[in-house]
Amino acid sequence: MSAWMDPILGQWNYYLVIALMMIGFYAVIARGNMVKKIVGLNIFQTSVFMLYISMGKVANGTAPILTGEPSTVYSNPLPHVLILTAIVVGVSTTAVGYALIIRIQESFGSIEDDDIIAMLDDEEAPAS
Amino acid sequence: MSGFLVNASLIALLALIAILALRLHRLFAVVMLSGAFSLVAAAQFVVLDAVDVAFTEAAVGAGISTVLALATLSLVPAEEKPHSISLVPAFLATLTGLLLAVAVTDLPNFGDPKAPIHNHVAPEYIIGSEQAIGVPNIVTSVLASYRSFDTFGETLVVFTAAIAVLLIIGGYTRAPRRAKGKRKGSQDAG
Amino acid sequence: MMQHLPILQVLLPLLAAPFAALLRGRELAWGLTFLTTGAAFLISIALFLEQRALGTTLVYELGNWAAPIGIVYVIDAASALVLPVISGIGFIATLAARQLVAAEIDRRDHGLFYAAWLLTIAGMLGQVTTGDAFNIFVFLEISSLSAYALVAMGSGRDRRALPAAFNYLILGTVGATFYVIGIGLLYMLTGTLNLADLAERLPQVEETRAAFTAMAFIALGLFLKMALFPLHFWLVPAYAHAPSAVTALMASTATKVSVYVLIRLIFGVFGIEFPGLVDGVGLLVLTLGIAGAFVGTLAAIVETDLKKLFAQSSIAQLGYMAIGIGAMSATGLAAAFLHLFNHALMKGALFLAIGMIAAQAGRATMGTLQGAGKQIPITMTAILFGGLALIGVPLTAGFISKVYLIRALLEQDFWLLAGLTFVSSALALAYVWKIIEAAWLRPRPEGAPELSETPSQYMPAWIMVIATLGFGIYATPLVDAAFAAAHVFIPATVGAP
Amino acid sequence: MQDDVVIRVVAKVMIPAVMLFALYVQFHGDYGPGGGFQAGVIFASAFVLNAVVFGLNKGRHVWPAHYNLMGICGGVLIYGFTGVAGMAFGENFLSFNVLADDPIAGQHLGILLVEFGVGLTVAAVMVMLFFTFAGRLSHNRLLSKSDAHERRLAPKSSPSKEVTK
Repeated sequence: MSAWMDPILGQWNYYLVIALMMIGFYAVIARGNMVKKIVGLNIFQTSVFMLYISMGKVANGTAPILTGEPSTVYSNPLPHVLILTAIVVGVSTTAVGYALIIRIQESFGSIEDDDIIAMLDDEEAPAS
Repeated sequence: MSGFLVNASLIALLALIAILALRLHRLFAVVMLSGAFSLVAAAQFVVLDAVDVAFTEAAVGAGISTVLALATLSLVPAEEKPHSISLVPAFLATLTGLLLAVAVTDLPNFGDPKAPIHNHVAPEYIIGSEQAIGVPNIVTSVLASYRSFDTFGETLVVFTAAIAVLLIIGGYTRAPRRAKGKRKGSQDAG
Repeated sequence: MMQHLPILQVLLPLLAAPFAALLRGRELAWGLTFLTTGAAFLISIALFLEQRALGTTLVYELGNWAAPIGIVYVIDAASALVLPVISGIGFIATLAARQLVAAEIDRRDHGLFYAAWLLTIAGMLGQVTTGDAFNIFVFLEISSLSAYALVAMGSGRDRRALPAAFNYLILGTVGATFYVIGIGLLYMLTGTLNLADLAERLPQVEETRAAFTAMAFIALGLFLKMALFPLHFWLVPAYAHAPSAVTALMASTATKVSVYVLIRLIFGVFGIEFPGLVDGVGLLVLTLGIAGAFVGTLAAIVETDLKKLFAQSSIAQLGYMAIGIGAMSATGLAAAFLHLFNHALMKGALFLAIGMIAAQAGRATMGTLQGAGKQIPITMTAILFGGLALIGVPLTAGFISKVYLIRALLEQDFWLLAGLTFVSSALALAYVWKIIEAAWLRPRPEGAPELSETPSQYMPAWIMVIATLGFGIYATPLVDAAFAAAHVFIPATVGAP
Repeated sequence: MQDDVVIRVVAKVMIPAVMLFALYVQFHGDYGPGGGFQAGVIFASAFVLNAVVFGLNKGRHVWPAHYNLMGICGGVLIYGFTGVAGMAFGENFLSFNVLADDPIAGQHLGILLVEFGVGLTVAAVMVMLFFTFAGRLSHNRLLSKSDAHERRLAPKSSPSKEVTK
């Protein structure tokens, strides 16, 4: 790998991850279907995980499991630990999100933002 | 070089999956693509030496999340209403991405062994894992000993999610089952 | 035992939660919650007194691993001031919850409900105490996930609680993810997650765009979590449709914790010297704060549902805290801490009193209140005092925080902002007057539900009212503590009181 | 699905193998990739597979719901009280060095215990999530007779139908 390519190659990894993040983030904040929002959240969060894991990589390194060889270069274990925690947090949020979607479908008969906002507006109107 | 090619093609595949998931209206396909996204992400994590993370991502993202999503899908409409691209969210997402892209130029290069994160705290974990903990898997020793409190928090997050799901879909507090008179009654009792 | 106090106040509610979940009977689950939150409150007061007496920072190393390697708990003047607010409100809200929860939640769910209740309180206490940036995220998620479930429990009377909880979940998670991105960038630049260590190593890289972006992401994520205008839209439905006890707990604590975390990261990690902080973020936060104060107050004036009215007023009050932060001075920060403390008390009092009305009448609107001044005079007087404190009438705690807020603005010659702060506070009189008019000047309409009050119903609200009045009349110790907290982040030489 | 002999036989062979693998992942986490969380998920997947192949009610029979809540709470408490044990020996919360005579042995014991706590909670939570979500399914379709899982696919024709199978 030639020296002048290093920065471009290295940074490309991050740029691609950022592009993924944008796709996921758009899916979350665009008004639409609730299941899709949760999927968007999943994509958004997984790309953030990728950002963390990318930063932990050391060139020519190996997985952080001690080999006994003193010369071994290990990748950084700390981002891995953080992301393990974050993945668990992510799936917990997903589970709660789906549970809420099921209840919303049962009570409103729809999981589209637009429909529900329209129904809520109707409910608010006579009250005030 | 080959590492870069593998990496870049995996991320390109991920981008393709993500865009497809965004574009399709059949929720079943969207959920399946989401599972595929996690699976490819897990492959990428292996390339980046994060074997523990890859293991978890595959089990959770492609496994549990997909199972829960499928259970949900059988209760909700199968198709989403078509939406045109909403401009404000697209603008916000682009802005966020640009902000990050600007930041990235200042960051240490990918894989650079001289980066601060590889030289400040992490070396102590690598040494300590052998000498103070005696566990070959450094991730395990950081996870369960050095940052054990984070993992305690993680367990509690899972516990919280369980409580939350039990309350939301396994609970008894429902509007239709409660008559108005009954509510009054329980008030008097309390 | 004393040295374990920092962890015990978080650990007790955390370990009580599984027991509460296993307890099906409501009296037992409530009793356990009551004892645990009470113990946490006592511990946090002990920590506050100990910290004030010693004047130093108490550090508790979890797992006996020292700072940058392990996770530490840190009790300094700032966290020592915020902890009793959260655990105290948690305790008094638990006291009130006995009746409110019995009225609104099915009895079979009480064990799980109180487990979630304990987790949300413990999560908030953990965020305040921890000295580790990533640990904040973990505890943020514990308190948020349980809060989503607690809000959704409002669906027992009002299905609108469900979409409110869902939107809260989506935006809360986006906020948390932004925070994680920001922390990731910081970690990449410095190689550490410990807040004190970060503050030490950040000056070497503070000129980089990455450091500024990290601050932007952390601030954005926390703006979303603290419901700063214009990222406040999730708050009103979530508070309005949640069960009354949950509204009382969250309105006085949840957003405050995010305000505290914002202060801790912006001032404690980046520091007042950080390039672009005073001119960029400071002005932005000031503008958003004053805009939020007006938007919230005006929206509250036209609102008729009482929970929504006071949720809108929370937006305005968070705006005042943001103004205190945006002033970027020790006095401003002290004002933010004072307002954080006082607003928790007054909103707690208001939502507990309103909750008692809502539990009886099904909902609390201006219509429900008509003529209520004669039927439930003691509860209504609590609401009246809470409202007066929101305006900032002298002899209430609200007055003290407004005085210091305006003083902070005048110190920096922000005359226009000081004037606007005064005007928006005075505008709050409009909605408080609407309540007075409905409750005391209108006759009770025919056929309106009978309202009653017993000491056990109005006592929790009155405890907070008395605290509001007490801190309004004798404010010196609180003001001293607030300045001590502010000086943790901005040294005393910059704008002493 | 329980009519399909191939699936039933394969499942019968797979389930113990999956459980064994979960135990391997749980206790081999010190040496290779894996640990409590991953093991918990894998262990739970064995129960999920059992419920999917042999029906929800039989699945419930294998692991009753009240065990679940005990498992969920028990894991958290094991983790918490392992930490408290450190306090009892005069050190800070989650300090494992003092759990045995030798600090390294103490660390090993502590890691083993907390990983077990994580694994227990995660396995119980995952099983609970599956049963709660799937239970909602049968509840909603008002199917209370023999096999909820098989019949839940019948009433409404939707694209998701093929796959849940």
